[in-house]
Order: sequence, then C-alpha cells, then structure tokens
Amino acid sequence: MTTHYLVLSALLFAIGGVGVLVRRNAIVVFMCVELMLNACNLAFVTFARQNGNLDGQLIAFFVMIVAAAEVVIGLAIIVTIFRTRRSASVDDVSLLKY
Amino acid sequence: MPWLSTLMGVSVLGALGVTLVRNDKLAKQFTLVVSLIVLALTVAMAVQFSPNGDKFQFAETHDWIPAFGVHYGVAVDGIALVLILLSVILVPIVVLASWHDAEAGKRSVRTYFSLLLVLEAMMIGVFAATDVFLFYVFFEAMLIPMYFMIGSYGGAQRSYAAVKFLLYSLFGGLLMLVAVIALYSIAGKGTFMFSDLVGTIQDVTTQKWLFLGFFIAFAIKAPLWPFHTWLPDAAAQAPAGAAVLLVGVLDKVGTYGMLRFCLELFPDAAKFFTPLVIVLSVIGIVYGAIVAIGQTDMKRLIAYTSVSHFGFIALGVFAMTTSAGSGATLYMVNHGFSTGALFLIVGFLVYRRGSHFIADYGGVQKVAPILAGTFLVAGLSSLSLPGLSTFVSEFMVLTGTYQRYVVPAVIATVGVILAAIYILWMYQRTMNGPTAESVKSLPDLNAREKWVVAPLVALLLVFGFYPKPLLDVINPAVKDTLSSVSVTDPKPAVPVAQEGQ
Amino acid sequence: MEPAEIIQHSGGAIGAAWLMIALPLVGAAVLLLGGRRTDKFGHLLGVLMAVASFVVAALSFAQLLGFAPGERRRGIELYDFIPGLAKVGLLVDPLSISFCLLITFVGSLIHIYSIGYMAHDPNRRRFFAYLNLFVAAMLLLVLADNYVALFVGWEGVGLASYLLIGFWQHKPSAATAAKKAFIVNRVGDFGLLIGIFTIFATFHTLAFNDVLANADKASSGTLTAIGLLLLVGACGKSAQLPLQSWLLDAMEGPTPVSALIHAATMVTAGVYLIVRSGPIFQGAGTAQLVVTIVGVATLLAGAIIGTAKDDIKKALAGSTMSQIGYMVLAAGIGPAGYAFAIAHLITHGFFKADMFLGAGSVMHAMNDEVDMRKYGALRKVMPVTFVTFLVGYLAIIGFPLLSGYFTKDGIIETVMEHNAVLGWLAVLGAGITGFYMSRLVFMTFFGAKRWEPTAHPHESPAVMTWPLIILSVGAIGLGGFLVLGNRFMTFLSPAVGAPEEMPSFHPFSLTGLVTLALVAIGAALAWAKYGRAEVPAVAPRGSFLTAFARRDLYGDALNEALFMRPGQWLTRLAVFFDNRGVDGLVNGLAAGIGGTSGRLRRVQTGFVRSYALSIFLGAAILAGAWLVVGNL
Amino acid sequence: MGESITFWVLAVVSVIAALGLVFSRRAVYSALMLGVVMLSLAVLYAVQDAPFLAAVQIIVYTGAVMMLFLFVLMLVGVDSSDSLVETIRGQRFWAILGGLGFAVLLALGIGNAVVGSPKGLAAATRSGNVPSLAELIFTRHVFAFEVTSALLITAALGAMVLAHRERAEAKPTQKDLSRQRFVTFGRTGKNPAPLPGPGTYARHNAIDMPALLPDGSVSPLSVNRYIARYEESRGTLSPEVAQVLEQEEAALRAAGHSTPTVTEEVRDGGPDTEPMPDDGDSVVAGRVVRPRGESPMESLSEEDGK
Repeated sequence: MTTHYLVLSALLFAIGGVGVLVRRNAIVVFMCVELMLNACNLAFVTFARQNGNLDGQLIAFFVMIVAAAEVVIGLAIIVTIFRTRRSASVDDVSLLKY
Repeated sequence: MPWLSTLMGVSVLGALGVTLVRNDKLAKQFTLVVSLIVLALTVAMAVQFSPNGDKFQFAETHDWIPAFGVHYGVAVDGIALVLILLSVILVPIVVLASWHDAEAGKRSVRTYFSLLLVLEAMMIGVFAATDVFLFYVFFEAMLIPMYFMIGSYGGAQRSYAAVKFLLYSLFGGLLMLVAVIALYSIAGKGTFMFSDLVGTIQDVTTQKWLFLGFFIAFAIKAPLWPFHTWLPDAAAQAPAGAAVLLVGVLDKVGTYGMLRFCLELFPDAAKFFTPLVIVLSVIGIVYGAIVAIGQTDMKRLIAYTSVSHFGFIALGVFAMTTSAGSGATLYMVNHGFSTGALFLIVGFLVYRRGSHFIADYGGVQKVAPILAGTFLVAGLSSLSLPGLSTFVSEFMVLTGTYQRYVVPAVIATVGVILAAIYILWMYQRTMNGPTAESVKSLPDLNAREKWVVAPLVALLLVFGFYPKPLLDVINPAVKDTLSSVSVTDPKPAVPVAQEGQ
Repeated sequence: MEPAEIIQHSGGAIGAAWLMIALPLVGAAVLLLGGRRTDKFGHLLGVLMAVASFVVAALSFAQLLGFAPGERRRGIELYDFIPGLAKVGLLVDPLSISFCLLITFVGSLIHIYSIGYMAHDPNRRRFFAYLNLFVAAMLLLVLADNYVALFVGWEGVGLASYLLIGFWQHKPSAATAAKKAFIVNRVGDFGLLIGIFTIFATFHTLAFNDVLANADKASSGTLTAIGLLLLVGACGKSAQLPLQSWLLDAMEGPTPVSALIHAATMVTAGVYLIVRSGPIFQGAGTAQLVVTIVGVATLLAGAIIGTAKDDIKKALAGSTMSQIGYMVLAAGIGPAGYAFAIAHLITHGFFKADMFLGAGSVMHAMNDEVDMRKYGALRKVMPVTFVTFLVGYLAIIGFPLLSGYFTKDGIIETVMEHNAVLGWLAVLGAGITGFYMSRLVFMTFFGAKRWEPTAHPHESPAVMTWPLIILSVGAIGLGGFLVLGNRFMTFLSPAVGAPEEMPSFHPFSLTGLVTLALVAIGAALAWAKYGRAEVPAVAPRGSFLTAFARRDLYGDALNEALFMRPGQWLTRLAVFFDNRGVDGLVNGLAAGIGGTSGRLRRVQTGFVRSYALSIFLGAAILAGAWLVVGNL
Repeated sequence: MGESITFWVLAVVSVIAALGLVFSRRAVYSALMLGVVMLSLAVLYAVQDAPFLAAVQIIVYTGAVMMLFLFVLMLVGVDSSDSLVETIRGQRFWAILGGLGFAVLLALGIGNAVVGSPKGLAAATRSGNVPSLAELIFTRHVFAFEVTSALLITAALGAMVLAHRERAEAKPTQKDLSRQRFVTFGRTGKNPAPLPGPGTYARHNAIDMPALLPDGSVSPLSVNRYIARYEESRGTLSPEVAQVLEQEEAALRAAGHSTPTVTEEVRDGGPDTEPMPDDGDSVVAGRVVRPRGESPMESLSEEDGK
C-alpha cells in the first residue's frame, strides 16, 4: 500500500513539475508549485507511517508553514508586477538575460 | 624593533594619509616625505643587518589563521634585503618623477599617490614574507594597485593592457595557490612557514608538480619567454612611474620567487627542470633582444630589453653556481635602477613631445643635451657597459653559467652584441642626426627631473665600480640557498693557489 | 727567459699610479657634470689632467728604472672589485709603463693640439671631457692586473671612441659610424668575454699573475680556445680582419680623435692584449699561427685599401690597419716578436699621430676638405706641417735610420726567421706602403694646386704645430733608440719574456735590402702617377682592383649581405612572430573563450521557465544517476 | 480494504484534478482543481494516521492559501484565460518528457526503497496524534518552530511592503480639487460643474444617450465624441445628436476657426490627437469630451475629482 501512496506522490509531483514548466500564468505556476509541495507532503506522511516515526508528519507540517509564507510573498510579488506591467505572464519578465 | 612591520605600516598609514589631504600638491609632497621616511628607515635597518649572521634577520612571527597554520611571518635575508632596498629607493624617485603623470588620469591625483604607497607596502611585504601563504597573499595583492595605476592613468590602450596584465598574473597566481595548498597538505606539517617547509617534500614526482605550479607563476611574473607578451603592453601603457615599479620591482618577485621557493623547496625538481629553464632563458635573452631591435615604440622597446634581461636573471638563478646566483640577485637590483632610469627618461621625453614613437624624434641631443646624456647613460647601463653596475651582474651571471653550461652561456653572450644594437640604434634615431622640426623647442631637464635621474645614475656608477657592499650581503645568502639545493661549484681544471678568495 | 715575478708594491710614484687613471677621470667628470660653467677653462683643465697623468707616468717610469730588471714588475692592490671573482689592482711593469708613457705623452700632445683644432667648436669642453675619459680608460686597460679590469678599460675606450667618433652627432654619417664602431667592437668583445669566461672556468681566477704563471698547466686545447677568443677581441679593437670595417668609418670623428684613438693608442690595445696574454698563446701553437695569419692578411688588406682612398684620413686609416697588422704579426710569433711589436707600436704611435695631426692641420687649412684630389702644392703654404708630415712619411715607409726603419724591418726580419712565407708577404706589404704613402704625400704637398676656389690655406697656429714638431722628433729618433742594442727588448723582457738569443741588428741584410728596394719602387711608381703627372680632380673609374680597394675590399658589402640584411629579416620575422605568434596565441585563446561564452550566454534567455526546465531535467538526471549507482 | 477503496478513488480524483490544474485555460478552474487535489490529499492524510495534518491541510491550504490564490486571481482579472500556445521552442516537449521521466524514476526509486509492511504509528502516537506531535514540536524541534514564527512574521511584513503603493504627494482634498476646477474655468472657460447626466427626459441611461436640455434638445456637452464617431460610421447616429454636432461645427467655423471638427480630428488620428485609449481605460475615456485647447490630463484629473 505504501508504494501506491508513493507512486501517487511521484505522479502528482511530476504533474506539478510539468505544470510549472508549461504554464505561463504566474499564479498557475504557483499553484503547480503548491501541488509539488503537497505531493512531497504526501510522501512524508506515508514514510512516517511506514517507519513508525512522527518526524515525517512534523516535516510536512513545517513544509506547509513555509509554503504559506512563500505563497504570501510570491503572490505579493505577482501583484506588484501585475500593477506595473499589466501582465502575470512569467515570460514577460525576462529582462534579466544575456 | 619590528623593522619590517614598521616599514609596511608607515607606507600604509601614508597611503591613508594621502587620501585625506585635499590639495593635490600637498598630497604629492606628503607622499614624497612618507617614501623618504620609509627609505631612511630601511637604510637604518640595512645598516644593522649582519651578512654573516643568521640567515633570516629581523624576524617577526605572529599567528594569523591558526586553524591552518598561517602566520604573519616576515624576515629578510641578504637577497630579500637588497630587493627591499631597491623598492624603497625607487619609490621616492618614482614619486618625484610622476609629479605630473597622474593629472591626465581617470581618477584623482591623490589616489595615484596613495596607490603608490600601498604598492610600496606590498613590495616590502612580498620580499619579506617568510610564510608561503603570506607571500602568496602579497604576490596577488600587489596586482591591485598596479592594475589601477595602469588602468586609470595609462595611455590610450590602458584598459586592454591592464586587463591583460591582471589576467596573466592571476592565471599564474592561481596555479601557485594550488601548489601552495598542495604543499601545505602534502608536507603535513600544519604550517605555511617557509623554514618549516624546506626539505619536507622528498618525493621527486610531487616536487616536480609543485615546482611547476610555482615556476609557471614566477615565469609569468618575471616574465620568461614565452609568457612575456603582457609586459610590453603593460609597460607601454602604464605611466612611466608605474612602469618603473612594474618592471623594476614587481617582475623581480618572479625571479626572486624562483631563487627562494623553486630552488629551496623543490631542489630535485629544480635540478630536473634546469635544462628546460635554461633553454627558455637563453631563448628569452636572444629573442627579447631581437624583437627589441624591431620595435618602433620606445617603451615597448625597453620592455622587450627587460625580457632579455630577465632571461639573464633566470639563467643565473638556474645555473646554480655561486657567482651566477649572486650575479642574478645583483642583476635584479641593477636592472631595477637601469630600466628605471630608462623608463623615467623616456617618460620625460614622452611628456614633452607626447609620443612614444621613435620616428617622432631625432636630434634631441642638440636641444636637450642633459636629457640625451642621461638617456645615453641609462642606455649604456642597459647594454651592460663596464663601469656601470649592470656589467658586474651580467658578467657574474655569464661567468657563473659558463662554468657549468658552456653553450647556453655562449649563446647568451650574443645578447651583449644585440643589446648594443637595440640601445645605440634607438639612441641614434632619437638623439642624433639633424634635429627634427617637432622637437626643436623641447626643453631640457628641469631641476626636479634632474633630481630624479641623478640618484639613479649615481647608484649605477657607484655600484658599477664598487659593488662589494651589495655583494657582501648577497653572497652568503646565495651560498646558503645553493647549499640547501646541495650543489657545489664546478672545480677548475687548473686549480690556482689563491689567497683570500 | 721567463717573465719575472710580480712584487707587491706601495709608495712612491708607482704606489700612486692610480692617479694616472684618476686624474683624467676627475677631469672628465668635472667637465661633464660642470656643464656650461666649465666652458671657459674646460680645455685647459683637460690638458692639465693629461699632462699631470704624464708626469705621474714619467715618475713611475723613473722609479721603475731604479729597480733591478728582475724586480720591475710591481703590483699595486686597490680594492676588492667583485668579491669571489676579481680584485682590482694595477700592474706597473715595463710593458704597461711603456704604454702609459705613449698614451700620456702622445695624449697630452694631442690634447694641446686640440685646443687649436677645436677652437671654434661650441662643444669643445665636451670634447676634452671625452678625451680625458679616453685617456683614463686606456690607462686602466693597460695598467689593470686582471682581465676584468682590463675589460672595463677595454669597454671604456670603446665608449670614448663611440662618443668621439659621433662627436658631431648632428651628422647622420658620424652617428652611424659611431654606432657601427661600437657594435663591431662588441662583436670582438663577445669573443673576449667568452675568453675571459673560459679563463675563469679553467683557473678560477682572472688575475694576470695567477693565470699566466699557471698557463702551462692547462691543456693545449683550452689554451688554443682561449687564445682564439682573445684574438677575436683583439681583432675587434685593433680593426683586424674580419672585424676591420669600423675603422675607416671612424674617421668621421674629429681628426685629433683619429690621431689619438684610431692611430696611436686604442687600436693597439689588441696588440697589448696578445702580448700581455703571451704565455697563453705560447702554449697554443694553432692560436699563434692564426694570429700571424690575421696580422698578415690585415697588413696587406689595409695597405691595399690605402692605395685607393682619396680621403686623406681614410688613406691614413688604411695605413693604420696595415701597421697594426705588422704588430699583430709580430705579436703572434712569441717572445722574439713582442719587443718589436711593442716598439713598432710606440714608434707608430708617434709617426702616425704626427701624420694624422698633420692631415688635421691640412684639413684645418682647407676648410675641412678631406679629398686629396683637391689638395696639391701645399708644401709652400704650410712648411711646418709639410716637414713634419714628411718625417712621419719617411718613418713609416722605413727610410733608413728613421723610426720605422728599425721597428718595421725588425718585425720583417723576425718574421722571416720564423716563417718565410709570412715574411715575404710582410715585405710585399712594405712595398705597397711605400706606394700609397708616397701617393698621399705627392697628392697633398706636391703637384699643382687643385684647391676649391674658397680655400685659402695657411699654416696652423703654434699650438697645433708644436705637437707636430715634437711628434716628428720622436718619429725620427725613437726607433733607433729602442731597437739598437736591443735596449727595448731587454727592458721589456721581465714583463713578457725574451727569446734565448737576442737578435742582432744587420743594417744590410738581404731582407732589408729587398724591402728597401720594393719601397723605392713603390715610391717611384707613386711619383710617376701622382707627383709628376697631373692628378685628375675627379677620381677616374679605375680597374676592378681599384674599385675593390675603394670599396674596402667589399668588407662592408659582405657584412651587409651576411649579417645586416638577414638580421633585419630576422628582426622583422621575430616581431611578426611575437605579435601574431606568441601574442596571437594568447589573444586567440582569449577570443576563443570570449566567443564560446558569447554563444553560451545565449542560454540565459531570461525565461524563468527555461531555467526551471534545466533544473528539472538536471534533477531527473541526478535521480536517474542515483538510481543507477544505487543499484550497482 | 476500506483504505484501498479510499485510496484508489482519491488517487484517481487527485490525478485527474492535477491534470486539470495544469491543462485548464482559466486560472480560476486551475485554482478549483488544486482545491480538489488538496482536499483529496487531506483525506489521504487522515487515512494514514495523520488527523492533525489533515485538519491543517484543510484549514491552512484549502482554507487560507487557496483563498489567497483566488483573491489574487480576482485582482489580476478573473475572466482572463491563458493562451496555451507554447512560445519557447522545445519547452513543452522537454517538459513532458522530463515529467514522465521524473515520474518513472521516482516511482522506480521509491518502489525499490520501500521494503516490508508499514510499521504504523501506534507506537509513536501513544498519547494521541496531536499531543505526540506537540511534544515533538515543543521539545526537539522548538528552535525550528520559533524560527518558523519569525519566518511567518517576515513574510507578512514582506507582503505588506511589496503590495504597498507609495503616494508621491499628498492626496488632494475636495477643496483642492474644487479650487482647481474653478481655476481652470477662469483660464479656459471649461465648465466647472460635472458633465450632465442623461437628464430628466432621457428615455434610458445608457452611455450613448446624450443629455437632453429642458427644451428637449440635445446638450452638446454630454455627447460622447467617440461613441458619436462610432455610430456615425455605423450609420446609427441619432439625428438629434447629428444636428447638435453640425450646429456646433458651424458656430466654430463662424468664429473663424479653420481647423477640422473634433469628430474629424479624432478620425484623422493626426499627430496631435491623444492616443487611442486602451480597453482598460475605456470607461473613463468614453466620457472624455475634449474641448479645444484642453489637454487630456486635465480632463482625467477632473474625472478623478468627481
């Protein structure tokens, strides 16, 4: 059973990763990142049960906190960018290049 | 009294002080006074040096980074002492000579003189360092003031020259850093102190690799053929004063390093690589001279003559005979004075006429006889005319080399002929012949400029006839170095009973 | 007879021998550093120093004569020059004191003469400074007791020669000639230096005393090498083949310079070196043979060049080459020839200086005209110059009882005993000497006036004629004084050794008579062509041989083709190689790196998604690698 | 058995929702899909003996974070839908390839990593899930926990700083604006009063409806020039309005102005006309009636003041 959870986690993680790569809307990209984080959390929780150790749950808990903080800052940045550029596309913010 | 730290301290404090002075003229005078104080202190120190005493004197050792056994360790032996003397003598002269050099620069005049004093501290430090790591730090840190002096106050192509100089030196320096760290960890002594590291590396293969790490850095610095192409650019673009310190002192760190580190730390590798180094040196001597003949730009010409001269020095270091080693050390000092004089006088010429090119001059002797006369003396010292100090050193190097390596010595002696050609031909084209229209109103040397040239010419003459004071200091140190490499001079075919030699 | 031991000496005039060098050196220093302030008395100070130096030399000579012949080699320690390599000391012995007397005496006279000759030159002070510098360096050369100090003097005279040849440096020809002289001399120095290195490597000392006393212990191969190398040095300094080319150009310098440096003293330094290093050459037969061959070749070459030159100074320069050839030839024979070589050197110093100064006097009178085709019939307007010149002329062609007769014929006789072929060639040289010197005299002082319209010749002032007169007295009597009764050979023997059997003087030997006859024929030919017949004002084209002689036997052309042109190509090639090859490699590397990073830079598109993709793929690859490695 | 059923159902749901998140064109749909995934995962947590996490997942993630997402979406424009055309060459191909590869690799790796049946958390959570977690958090990981609090405060501050917009000058009071309007009136004769609305006699209050003066005629002030132009080109311009505009034009011509009418000027789009307002400004710009000699900025500031 554990393996199933883990495979599900891997699948969700990969889908999230693909989403980050193919979507241009910064907010959607962010959601995909969250999806990846959630996938990781699932793995942690699963491992916690597998190993009979609460540390996995604990780290999932911390991941959530960090994710929340990240979302707050990330979305604030998106809003700021949107305000000046009228766009939330990550491809538009490409001045920092060669 | 911590002499060496005092010397560096005074220079650094002086450099800070200069930046605080708000008036350019005052800044120049202040710099001159500081450099003269350093000179006086150094002379006071040199007087107390006992040539036949301990190898390293005026030693100071303090922990710097105890975790890695890095010390702030400074001390001088005879070789380092004369090179420090050379540095501190040249600095006030350069200050006086650069009175107006920095005015057209990108940065302020104060900065230039401040950099000069910083550089002086670094030069003292690099020769005095007895900790290999400290030596490396000074070795690299010296680049910084010089980089700015070339890059901010140089000629038209200063950026190119400065970057080239920096990249070359950094490349060598990084190789050396690798070797320094490897030396530290392979020796396993937990210290970077030079005296503790001597003789710790016994494995010949390891020695060879570490030797190469050090040697390439020094060969670039010196510069030895074929690592020399940065020098003509840097020297030609640098302001005259900076060029003097660059060629006169900074490059000596390379040859000094070969003598001090390459030979003593890796004696077996040094012996293994001797044929290679000698071949490079001899190529450098002849090649540098031939290329110098073909130059159209005076500063580049002098730079190439230096390539030739550095060949002589490296030859002397690796010939590993007493007279060649002492000669090479003496050569380092004399070359500083000789090339310094040449660069400064060419600087005066360029300042007057605004051109480096030989073709823009002609017949200057008629309008500016003193300038021409000092130029000739400096030139003659570059071609090692007996009676000028460079002859003594060149003679010693060649005599010493000939004892062990006949053919290289003979080829190197060809440099003597070539030197006459490049110097006299340049002199003829610039100073002799009918006076060119553009130089008809060239003023002769003024009082300040005479004060710049006079000490150099005097030193060249005095040490040309009486080099004993320098050699008495140098000889024991060189003998000591060679004994740690465990080589002895070849025996003569016909031993002559000698008194007192 | 072996050379005597050197005795360390102090006190007396000999103890103060260093003053000989120091005095003119101080003179030069004062005049050069004093600048224009010393213009007023510069020439007087110069003369004073030269004369003072002569006085010291004369007193030393007197003191030396006071010692027994075996004790006449006195060494004076001065100081430790290069610790471990050389101490500087002076060696006052019959050989060096002879040179000192010649240098200071002739030098003083030429100093005096120059007061008049250079009277109108704005840089006369500098001229005297250089002359003083020369005297000092030359004295150091001959007084040095080791090879390093000798080399210092050797280069010092080279420097003085460079400065004086190029004295009128606004003239490109003078500047070029000066440079050429220095560089050709440097080629000689190259040999001398390597010779010195070899001496040091062999003996570990450079003092004459130690080296020469132990020379017989070294292998003959080493000695031959040293000898040949020293000969190269001597060839450079003494303008012997194949390093002769600079001497003719050196005539660009003021005439007193030509007289002092390029006739009387400096150019004979090579002879001094060979004689001084006698024990080395005596241990190396091959080297001696080469020395004699070089001597003979040069004496003929110089004579041939002398026959074709219309420039009076160049003709005299050819003659100088030729006469030094005689000296080198004699010096190559060994102890039997040394005395004659040095005696001829001294007498030649007198009569050649006499003639050069005479030529200078003529030029001075003819608005610095040097072309003899524009002279003629000067004997009436310049009687003193004419008479003194005539004396010099007779002396050089070996007119009986004059100096050259004794010294040159002495050389020829000695050579004849040693090697007949060389001897007959030397006789032939004497015949040619008779021709070209007569030609010179006839063209200058006899025949019709061929003066430029602007020329108003007049006798030179007393300050110029008195030195001529004194020199001509030497040219008359010195040879006989030195040679008769082997006086000079005996005097010199403690220094250089002497043959077992002293030569005896035969006034009417076969060789002597043949020589005289040949000289007479030469003179007669010259009279026929240049005395009696009209001399064309423009030089006729002449035969191939004339052209050959006029072009200095194609020596310059040879140097140009063999060294200068290839050298220029080599230089250009080297510069090109340095810019494109060495530097090009470095710059190419830099450009390559720059280009690559320029390409690689394009990867930085600025699209965050591209970066994320690379991170993602990287992570995938890492995961894959971990999996693979973990399963291994 | 119960767990299996739950897992399979939720696994299928969450994967489909995740795919929907990635591939839906509208961001709002994506957000909702994400919510679905999160809720599914919360249940899975609960199934796996992590009730506390399940609760936190729902409260923090689905409750707070998702709401934040939705708020921002509203700010940014909820109805905009993204183009799914890829602009970076190769990006999509490599992304999908990488994703598949990653999934396979992870699945393989983790599948290999896990051996044996789960130990279960019974031993670890003897005093209950939440107290056990609390014990861990406040003993062993207390430092990390405290640092997290600092992180959260920093994040909150950061968000405020980032989202805050600084005013360059003091906000004009009503008094300032009023004074400004009358200054303008004194200088240019521009009506200081608000533009007339559709008026008492209007049949409806659409934007293209001009105000009627008491006599029933059209007030030229209230005619929206842009709309008039549009309607003129469509031929739907009401005759009353056309008449008013003609009268105005004639009056101007009589006053000696040779320049073309406002309508023409707008149509010509000459260099001195104001730029065409973009869609975002249309509400404001539609009201702009631009009398001669008045800059668009002034009219905008007037709009602000209303």
